[in-house]
Order: sequence, then C-alpha cells, then structure tokens
Amino acid sequence: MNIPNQPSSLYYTDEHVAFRDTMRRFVEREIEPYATEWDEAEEFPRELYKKAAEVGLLQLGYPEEYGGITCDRFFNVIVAQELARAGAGGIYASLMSHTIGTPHLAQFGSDELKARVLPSVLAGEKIAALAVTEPSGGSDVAQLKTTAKRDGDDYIVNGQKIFITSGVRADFYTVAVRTGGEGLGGISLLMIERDRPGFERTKLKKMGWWASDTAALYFDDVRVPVANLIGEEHQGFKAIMHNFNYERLGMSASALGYAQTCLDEATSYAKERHTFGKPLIENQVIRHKLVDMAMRINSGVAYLENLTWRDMQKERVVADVCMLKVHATSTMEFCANEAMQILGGAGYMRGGKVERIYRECKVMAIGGGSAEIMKDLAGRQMGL
Amino acid sequence: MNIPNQPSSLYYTDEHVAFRDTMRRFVEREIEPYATEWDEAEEFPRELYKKAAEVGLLQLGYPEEYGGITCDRFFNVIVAQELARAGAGGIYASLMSHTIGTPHLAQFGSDELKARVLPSVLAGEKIAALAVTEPSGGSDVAQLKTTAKRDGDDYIVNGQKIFITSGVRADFYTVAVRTGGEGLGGISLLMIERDRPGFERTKLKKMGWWASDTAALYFDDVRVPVANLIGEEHQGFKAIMHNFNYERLGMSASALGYAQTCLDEATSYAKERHTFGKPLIENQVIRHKLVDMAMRINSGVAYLENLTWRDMQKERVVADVCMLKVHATSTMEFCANEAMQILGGAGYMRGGKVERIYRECKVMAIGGGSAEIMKDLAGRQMGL
Amino acid sequence: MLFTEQHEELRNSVRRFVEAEINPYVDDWEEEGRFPAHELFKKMGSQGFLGVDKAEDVGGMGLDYSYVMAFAEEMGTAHHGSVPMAVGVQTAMATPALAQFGSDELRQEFLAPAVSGDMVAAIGVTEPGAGSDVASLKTNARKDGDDYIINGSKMFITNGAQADWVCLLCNTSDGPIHRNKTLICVPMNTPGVTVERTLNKMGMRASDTALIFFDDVRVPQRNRIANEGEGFTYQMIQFQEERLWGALSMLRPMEKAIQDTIEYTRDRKIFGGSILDNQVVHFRMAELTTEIELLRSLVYRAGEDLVAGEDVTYLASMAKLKGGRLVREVSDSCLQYWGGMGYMWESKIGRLFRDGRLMSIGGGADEVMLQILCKYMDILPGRRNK
Amino acid sequence: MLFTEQHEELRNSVRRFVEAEINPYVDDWEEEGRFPAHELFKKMGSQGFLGVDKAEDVGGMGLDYSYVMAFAEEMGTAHHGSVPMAVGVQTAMATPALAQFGSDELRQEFLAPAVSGDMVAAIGVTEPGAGSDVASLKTNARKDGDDYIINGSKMFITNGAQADWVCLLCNTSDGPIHRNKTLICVPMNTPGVTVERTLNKMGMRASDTALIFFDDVRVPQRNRIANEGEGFTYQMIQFQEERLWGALSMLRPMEKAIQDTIEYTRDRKIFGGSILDNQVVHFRMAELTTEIELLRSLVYRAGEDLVAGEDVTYLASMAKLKGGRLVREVSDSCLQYWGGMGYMWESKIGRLFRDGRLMSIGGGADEVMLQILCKYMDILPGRRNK
Repeated sequence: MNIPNQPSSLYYTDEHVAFRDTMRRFVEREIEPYATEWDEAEEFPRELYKKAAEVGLLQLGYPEEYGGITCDRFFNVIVAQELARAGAGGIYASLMSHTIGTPHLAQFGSDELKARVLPSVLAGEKIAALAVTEPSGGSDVAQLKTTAKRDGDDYIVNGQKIFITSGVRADFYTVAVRTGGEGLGGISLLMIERDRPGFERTKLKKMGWWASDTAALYFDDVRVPVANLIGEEHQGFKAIMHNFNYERLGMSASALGYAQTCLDEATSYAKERHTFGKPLIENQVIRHKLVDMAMRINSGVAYLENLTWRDMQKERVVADVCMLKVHATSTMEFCANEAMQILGGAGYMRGGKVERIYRECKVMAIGGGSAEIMKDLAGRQMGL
Repeated sequence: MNIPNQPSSLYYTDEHVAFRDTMRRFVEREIEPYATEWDEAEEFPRELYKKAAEVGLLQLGYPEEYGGITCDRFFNVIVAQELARAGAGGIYASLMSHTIGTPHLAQFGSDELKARVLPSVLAGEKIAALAVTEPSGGSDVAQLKTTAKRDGDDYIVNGQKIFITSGVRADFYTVAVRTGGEGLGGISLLMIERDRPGFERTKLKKMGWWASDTAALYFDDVRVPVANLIGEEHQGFKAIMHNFNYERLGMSASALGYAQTCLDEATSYAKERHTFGKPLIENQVIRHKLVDMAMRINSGVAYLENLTWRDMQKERVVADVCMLKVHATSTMEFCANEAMQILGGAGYMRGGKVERIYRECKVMAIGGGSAEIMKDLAGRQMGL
Repeated sequence: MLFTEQHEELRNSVRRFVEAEINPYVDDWEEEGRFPAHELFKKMGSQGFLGVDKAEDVGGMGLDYSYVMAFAEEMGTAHHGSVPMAVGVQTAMATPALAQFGSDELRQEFLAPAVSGDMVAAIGVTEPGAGSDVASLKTNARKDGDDYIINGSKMFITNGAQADWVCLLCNTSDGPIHRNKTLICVPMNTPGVTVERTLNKMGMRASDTALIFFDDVRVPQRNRIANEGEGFTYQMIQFQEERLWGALSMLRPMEKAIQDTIEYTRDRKIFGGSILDNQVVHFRMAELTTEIELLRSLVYRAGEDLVAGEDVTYLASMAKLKGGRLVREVSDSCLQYWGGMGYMWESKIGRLFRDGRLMSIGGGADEVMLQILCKYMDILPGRRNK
Repeated sequence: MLFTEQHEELRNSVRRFVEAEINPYVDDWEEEGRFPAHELFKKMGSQGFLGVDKAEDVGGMGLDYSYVMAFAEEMGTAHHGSVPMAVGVQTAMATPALAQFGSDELRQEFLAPAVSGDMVAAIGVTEPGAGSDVASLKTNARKDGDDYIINGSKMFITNGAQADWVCLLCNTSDGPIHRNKTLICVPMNTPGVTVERTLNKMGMRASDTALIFFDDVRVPQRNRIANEGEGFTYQMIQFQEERLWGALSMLRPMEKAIQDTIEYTRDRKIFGGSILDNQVVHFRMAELTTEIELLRSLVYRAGEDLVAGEDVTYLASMAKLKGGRLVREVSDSCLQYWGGMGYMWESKIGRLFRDGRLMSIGGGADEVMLQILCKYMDILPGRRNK
C-alpha cells in the first residue's frame, strides 16, 4: 500500500492506515471514475449511499446500537482527505450530509427518535440533511424566522430555508425553528420528514458542488409531532453551536484535501507539459509555486491534526478551529488558483479536477461560517 | 505558573513545563530588563553566558561527559520560544552561537578535541562560533575559497569569512576550509582558537541583532594543528549540511517566538491606546489583524512541533523543514509588519520590542538559507 | 485631459447599446453557450462601434485610439465577459495588423465587412502544443502556385465556431522563428477548415471557443497581410491592443462588482448591523477601488502614449498583468461578502469570478507578461535572451 | 503630455543638486542623526527649489504643480529619505495653506524666508494623545488682547528641533471639532516653546523629529492663517499636497532599489549562475516595476487634476496608501536578494527598508487613508459618518 504524503505520525495507528487504504480504494473505484459525469448531471446515484455504508464510511462515530462504528476523530479526517482526492466536493457534501444533519439527534435526541432515524441513515438507505440558514439571515442564527407553533401534540411549521445540502433528496431534515421569543433562546431543532404535507423543495443552481442537490425549503403549515423535537425545547442554539466545531474541523480537513489534490494535479501537469521548448517544471517560478502550495498544506495538516487531538482531550479549541478554517480554506483557494494558473487553458476547461475545485473554493470559504465571521469569533474567544 | 498560549500537548511532559518556567523566569530577570540597553550598546556582558549555563540553557543536548544535559529536541524549542520573549535576537544569536558552532564537534570530533573545547563552552566560560560564509559565496558552500594547506602536523589557513555571529568575542571558531580540490568534496572543518597568530577580526554594523558581535574574519597564514580537524578530512560538507536541519528548526522556533512577541505587544497596545475616541482594539480591522497573526503563528507552531517529533523519529524531513523555515520567517515578517502598523509612530521609535524585531526579520529570512534557497531545496527534495 | 465631450458621447451611446441590445439577453446566451455573433455584430457595425479607429475607406470612424479606450471601457458594462471579449477579438485583436499593414484589396475584402459587422473575425495564434509560446507554433503555409496550402491546428480560438475568417499566424519558411511567420486571412468556409469542437469552459460561457483544424487549406497568396516573414512582428504590434483591451474591458466590471457589493452589503443585515458596517468590509472596498484606479491610471497613460504614436508594449503588458491579477482579487473578495447568494449560478459576481479568471490565462498568461517585461528590462538570463 | 522640456531642465538641475550637495554627506548626516537644515535649505532656496509653485512676490518661481511633481520626484534621488521628507515638509506640508490663504503680511514674514531658505518650517498637527486623529487634537489657543495664548504639545514633528517656525493646528474654540480649529504660524523662539526631546527612530535617522511643548505661548493674532475656525479645512487642502509628495518622493528610491538590486544580483554568482538568472528573481523585479509604474501613473493623473484646479484628496489618498504599501514591498523584496550584504547597517537597501516603513505610518497611517476613501465612497457606517 502506498499512501503518499503520509509521514510518520503520533496520531495514526495501523487501524487508521488500513481504513485510509479502504477509503482510497473506495474513492478510486466508486467515485473518481464518475466524478465529472455526476457533477455535470447534477446528481449521483442513490446507491452510492449504500455502497458507502458497506465500507463503513457513513457510520463513523455513531453509537453502535444504531448501526454506528465507534472510533476517534482521526477517522473523520481520513474520510475528508480521501474523498477530496476525487476533486468533487458536491459528491462529498451530499453523500456525507448526515454528518451535519444528525449529530444533534445522536447527541441530544430521544431514544425513540434516534431509533426511528439513525439506522436507515447510517445504512445508506435514507438521506439526512440540516436546515438552519434562511434567506434573510445567513450565518446569523439569532435572526431565524421559521416558526413552529405548538398546537396540541404537534408543531405547525412555517417559513423558508435556503442553501440546504441534500435538500432535494433528503428523507429527514433537522430543521432549526423558532419555538419561543426573539433571539437565541427561542430556537429549537425539529426532525421533519420529507413527505409531510405543506413541505416543498426547489433545487438551486450553484457555481460549484453541482453533484450536490442543494435546495430551498418551504414550510407552509407543516404539522410535525412534538415527538420529533430534538433535545429540549428552546435549547436548539446550543446544539447548533456545539456541532459547528466538528463541521469546521471537517471542512478544514476537506479543504486541505482539495488543496492537496490541486497540488498533485499541478505537479503532474507541470512535469508533462512542455512550453518554450522545455518541461513546465523546469521553470523555477513553477517549482516555487508548488513548494508554496505544499508549505501551506503541510502546515495546515499539522495544525488540523493537533487540533483534532486537542479536541479529543476535551480542550476548548474554538478560537483555533476558527483560525484553522480560515487557514485551510484560504490554502484551498491559493492552491486552486495557482494550480489553475499552472494548467493554463487546460485548467479552464470543464471536466478536470482543478476546474471543479476552483469553483468549489468559495462554498468552503463561506459555508460553515465565512472567514470574516471566523475571525470575529476567534477574536472574541481570544478576548480581543 | 501561568504559561499563556500553551495548549494541552502530546509533546510536552512535566519536565518540559518546568524547564519552560525556569527559562521564562531567567529571561524575565536576566535579559528582558537589559535588552534595549545591551542592544544599543551593541554588546552584552560575558557573565550572561555563565548565568545561562547555571540554569542549564547552554548544555541542552550535549553529552553529559562534557558537561552537557541529555534531553529531547523540545527543550530546544522551548529555549527558542522563551528567549524570543525578550524581543532581542542579537542576544539570542550570540548567547547561543555555540549551538551552531559546536554540533559538528560534538558529533564528529575527536575525544581529545571535544574535551579541550566543550566543557568550557558549555559552562559559559568560553564562546564558540561557526564560520562558513564568505564574502563571495553567500549560501553556496561549494564556492568556498578559504584554504587550509597541510604543512607537517599543521594546516596553514588563508582566507576570509563574513557575517560570523559571536565573531568578535568567540574563543573557538569552527571554520570551514578547503583542504582538497574544488567543489563540495574538498571541504573540511577546523577548530581555530582566537589567539592564533594571523587571525584577525573586524566587527560589522548591521540593521539589527546589534547586541550580537557579528564579524568578518581574516586568516593570514594561520597555523592550526591537524589535531584541530573536526571529523575526517574533506568530509566537512556533510557535517555542515547535517546541522542545517537543526539550525533551521531552531530558527523557525525563534521566528515563531518573535512573531508571538509581536502579537503580544500589539494586543496590549491595541487595548490601551485610544484613537478617534475609542480603544484601538474596537476597530475590527485591528482585531482581524491580530487574529491573522495568531492563525499564522499557531499553525506554524503545530507544524514545528510535528516536524520536531518526526525528526526525533529519524524521519527524513528536509523538505518540510525548509518549508517550515519559510513559513515561520514569513510569519515573523508578517507579524512584525502588522504590529508596527498597529503601534504606529510609537512602534517606529527605538527601544521597543517591535521596532527591534522588525529590524531583525530579514536576518531570519536570509540567514540559515534564504526563502528562495529553501524553496529550491524543498523542490529538489520533493522531486520537482 | 485625455477625454473630451466627444468621448463622453461615444461612451453614452455604447452604454445605451449594451443596456438595450446585450444585457437583456446575457442570461439566455450564457445558458445557450453562445451569443448570436452575426446578428449582434451587424447591429454594432451599423452604429459604427466596430470601426472606431479604423479608416473611413473601410467604413470606420477614423478616430484615434483614445476613442477605442472609451469604447472598450464601456463595453465592460455588459453583464458578462463573453461579448466584450468577442468584440475585442473583432476590433482589437484580429484586425489591427490588417488595418495597419494590409493591402487595400485585402482590407476591403476582410476588414470592411468586419467593420460593418457583416463578418465575424477570429485571431488564430495559440496552438494545442504551444500555448502561450507564440514563437514555436507549428501551423505552416507552403506556397503552391499563387496559393498557400495551410496545415495545422489552432486552439482556444474565441469566436472560432461563428467566425467568417481568421487572421492566422503560421510559418511560411524554416527560417529563424521570429522571421519565418506570416499573417494570412483565411476564410473559414475554405475547404479543409474544420471546427473540431467547441470547448466547454468554466466561464465565458457565452463565448464560443473552438479547436480548429487546417487540412490542406488552399488560400490565395494575396490573402497575406503585407510582407511574408514579418507576421511575428505584426502580431507583436497587434498584441499591444489586445493587452490594453483586456485591461480596459475589465475596469467597469470590477467597478460594478464593488458597487453592487456595496449595495448588497449595505442592505443585508446580520448580527445587528449591515455587512457593510463591518470595518473589514468597507476598508476592503476602498482598498480594491484604489487598485482599480491604479490600473485605470496606467491604462490611460499607455493609451495616451499609443495615441502619441509610441510603442506601448511595455506598459500594455503591465496593464494586462495587473488586470489579470486584479480581477481575480476583486471578484474573489466581493464574492466572499455575498455569501451563499454570490455562489448561486446566476449571480453576477459569481460570473465575474469565473469569466475574470481567464484574464490571467488567455492572451498570454501572467507569466508570459512577466517574461516580456523582463525582456524589456533586459534582465532575462543571457542565453535565453539571444 | 504632462511634462515638457522645462520640466526636464528642472529635473536635471534637481538631480545635479542632490548629487553634489546631498548625497556626498548622507552617510555623515545619518550618523549624526540630523542634517544641517539651515545650511542646506539656504542652498536650495538660492536655486529656487523651495518655491517652485510659490508666487513670485514671495520669491517663488510661480510655476504650476506639475513642476512640483518633477521636483518632488527628483528629490527622491537622494540616498536616504530624511532630506526629501524635510524638504517636503518645508514646501508641501507646512506652507501650502499659508501660500494659498495667508495674508500678504504673513506670507512675507513666514513664507518668503521659507522659500529663500532662510527659515526652516515645520508642520504641527499630530499630538501625543491623538496620533492620526486630527479632529480630536487638544492643543488650544485662547485669545488675550491681540494675542493668542497657546498651550499643548505636538508629537513626531519633522524638522522640529531645527525649525524657525511651525504651522500649528490648534483649537480656538469649543465648537464642533471640524469648525473649531485654526492654523497659526508660531515662531519657535517664542517664550514657552520647548523642544522636549528629539526622537530616536528606526529610520529617517538624519531627520530630526521632535516632541514639542507649548506652555502659555503668546503670538499675535495676525499670525493666524486666514479665518479662525477654518483650520481643519485648510489643513485638509494642505494634506493633498502632503500625500502626493509622499508618493512622488518614493518613486525614484523604489526604482533605484530595483535597479541596484538588478545590478547586484547580476554580478553575484551563486550555485553556478547569477542570482538574477533565477526566474523568481527577475520575475519579481518585473512585477515590482509594474507596481511602481501603476503608482506613477496614478500620481501623475492626480497631479494633472490638481493642475486643472480639482480637489484631488481622493486620488492623493490612494497614492499615499499605495505608496506606503509599495515601498514596504519593494524594499523588503529587494533586501531579500541582497542577503547579508543588504543587512549591513550601511546598505542603501537596508536604509530604504527602514526609512520607507514610515510612509505607511506618518502623515496619516494607511488605515486613516482607508477611512478617508471610505468617506468619499460614502460607505462608512451611518452614525460615524455624521
């Protein structure tokens, strides 16, 4: 087994290495050959979820009683890195949408609700999504306008959500709703099934992540049983915040993975391509660009691993995770930009990994909290 | 004991933490109060070497039989970080010049030579320096012109060296000389004592590192016994190269330390200083600058620790160390520049840490291999 | 100084034209992957836009380059990069050499209809194997009686699928690579010319970009632009205008990106204030506006020099380099503040992000500009300079 | 366009003067921590350099601002930043308001000797507590009979220790902060004026920079420049020239840094070739040269507008901002390629690195320029804008 760029490490055991190997073969066999096709088709086959469950991809870190696999966070890092090798963020985003859609459920949900949702999701039979963002509010959860009014044993849900990954195809939606007054204290999380009357979805067209079915959601007097409440009423904000750290660690791992893919693609191209009578790689500026990319990636990976470990030690790493996300996504942007420049016209043509990743930089830099919001948050955490 | 910015860590044991505390108190008591004075005076008292030896600073990693202290490389990282808090690179450079001046001796030297030199150096009684760079050659060791011609049991040394740290005051100089033909194969290392006839020194005035006595050395028919040869004849290049990794790791640790000092200084200033009717820190651009600084520093430190550990595992980390040095020194430049901007006119006045560190950025970015040379070397190591 | 009321009038009419005849259709054209070049160019030709600086005997306005600058800048008010680029190919990239050096006969045959908008022109320089390395292209034209027989291929040809003729740079001898090239006007309907395929690009979606093959294509020698063997020199002269066009046509889109972003972020409330109220946001807008004004100042200065008859390759190459760098930075920074809305496929800022990325690649990549500047500064390594 | 043969003549004589009267002594002055302002300014005044755009009735040349641009640019051929900065204070920072708005009497008393070089002038705006925040300065002048009694302090005053008079901005009432300020010419030998200390700076070592105290300093009211309460407005007008001077005087030093670096790296052989032969090195030189030409283009454009009588605060603030950013980048990048030689105290590139760093701090930090630009673009947060 040949895992390039895999140094000796304090963090990875033989199990991790074996799992990485499995993931790599899975991506090479089941995703990479179809990445362009699926992305252009703006959809990938639902069977991929099942195939992913077969190799254990979907179950990582979930309780075994619901079909999950107990493991540490470095398995998630490996997943992010290996999936990034296909250079198709849209596939990753939707295939793994349950990792943002169900952690609240797994952590705070009732046993009944967990038993109702998790097993089919972890088996790849059902799809889960998270619905927080609204058209007017962006990252500002306090402005949430979707309401859930209590009516007997039900809530009546009204409102809109936007930019929801797996929003078209999902079976289960963890939806942030306002059950109480204004501000952060009045927010709850509801599990809403796709077939509830009054719940509609429309697909959104995006610059990138085409293979992901991103949607706007519309709730018009949607009746949801109180049993679908995830955790306690009005306590939704804490649950949402709690998972941001993991989402950001995961996005950082992915971003660094895409950056590495850009570096790999650019390196191969620069070695093959001849201009002005010599291989591109013989240009010092090209070699230095590649080294600059590697420098950012490798320092980012070291930072990522360090924070993953510290998080596992229950240290409060919010500020550093914010900074890591900025570091990782700007590294991705830097590498995509430089790789595009090295590939030149060839890079600008559709169908290649670099072209795709270039169009996917911004969703990484914006989604999960933009660089500006990350810096504000880090600053507050640092007492600035 | 309060060690800020010290997260939980895989790498540091209680011993490390205790040592860091000792170092911090040493720097606070023995260096920081005098840093400006010594820097302006372009010299610090020789007693500082002895005081440093008393707290174990000079002996780290040297064999116990010569007065050294066995320890891992993280102790060196701690030294670099803690000394950086004084914000006076010149003191560090000369006080620790034996760490570049004697490793070849410790590793390749004869027992007799080691016994003759190391104990007094490690006790802070004598000063050691490294003399490789020449006026015409810069970083290109292959161009070395200083010759050592065999004459009986002596070598006759002729030539010049430049930019030699501790060059004015050192007692022992590890000098790279050409004992053989052209190129890298003809180079040897000689231990030359300061009082040998024909060996002269002149002091150089620099933009920064004033407290360090940097010199040009002149050898005019200097007679040196063959017993002063360090390691085998003509094998000097390998020994020089071997130690570059450690020098670069050390410089990276220092550079990140200075960057941290700039961040600390800028943070305090921004909290105290009022402009336009409010504290400077209430400007979002200022807070984001500080977060940008912290992001670079913290990712750099994670990278540094990771590479220090991998190096201890005997992994070949040359490419990464080169990239780390670029990352760390550009982080230092970035932080010094932004700190200067935050301090404004106050930062531009002599006597403050930021002003001093700003003038010391370039010696870090150039010395031990410039960023461009680092990238060339990393590229070659990566097979580009 | 540079611009008078006449320029302002031209600007106004260009802006009105763009607003009426281009912008309403941009979204459709982007979706279709092409715009109707013949139809649009005919409209533009009727207004005189395609011959601002071309001589009156071929139907042009006969104005100096300062008017081209005004025209190019206002073409940038289009809501995408494809049409401005295509118009640039027609007016500033494929025809300057023909206009300046071509025989009267050839100018009447190819330039006049390009000015009137009856013909669409393309410029055939880049090749699959050579990229930005113009000197080492492989397409060749050998003489046969009064004709040339052309063989080879050209890559990334803007307007390639819709063009009526292409201004083709090819080798006409085995001499030194800077002395063996010739510019030839080749009608695209000549037997042996095949549009191999139109290319699927990240941006500039409404621009048709083609890979074109030339297989024993026979054209009369009188289609040659001026002297044989001087094609490289002519092309270098022609490149000046290409590079300036690139920078000029990006000024308005960048300004509009800033302006739109200011408006959007001013209206959008988050965390209790408008996004624009964030100091990092309004400072960034000011910083980017500064960079745009720097570029504008340089381009105007180059234009003034060009009007004065000077060779402006040096400044034009700087303008192209900075333009490519800057449009990336502006579109990236602005898109960031649009958040998810900017990421939607239809967003204008997202389109500029995709369209603008080409600027550092097409028409000579940034690195080629740097190479040229180094040559002017005489700092290239000795050997390569010869 | 902008410059004629007359400008070229002025440029030549400035360059000759700098070469003969300044550069041979720069190293000594740097060492001493000051240059002999009276002696040097007298020489410059005799040649007319200190009154290029000042009226003939005060001994000036009466030329338009384009000549000041030529003068400022060539002052940049000095081998350090201190003298050009001091000359800028004398001609472009302390005297424009006096020249434009001052009474004839006041102009004869303070401007004429500043033009002839008999007096050294300073500009007193910045204060210890306020930094770049001009509006909230604290120094005040209250009326007493026909006099003002001035109390307060001024920080970072260039020429402060050698000046004969200072153009002082101070509060003359408790009104709104933009309407309560007045510019007053204060002779430095007036009782109560103390140079508290000259400041020890990282760079600009030959420039004396002082902290000045005003303790019940009595000056006649006729020393006031024009209207009371309009000092802020006058100072804003004066700032235009200050900012342009800053950018103009940095062009030549940056060009020289590039040129010197090219020569040094061409000669210096390492790893079997010259340093300049490294692609990253010569590309970097071309990239930086592009940025310098961008700045030059913008400054010239602003200058043209100023000559045409326009308010150029917007472009001048951009020039100052970019100038500050760029000199840091150029000096840093060049120094890098000089290696240890550049790090030696005497090296010119090291001096530019230290001197140039002030540009982003002095005369309104980069952040202040951004603030001003935001105001012009009307994108400051609503409340702060009022």
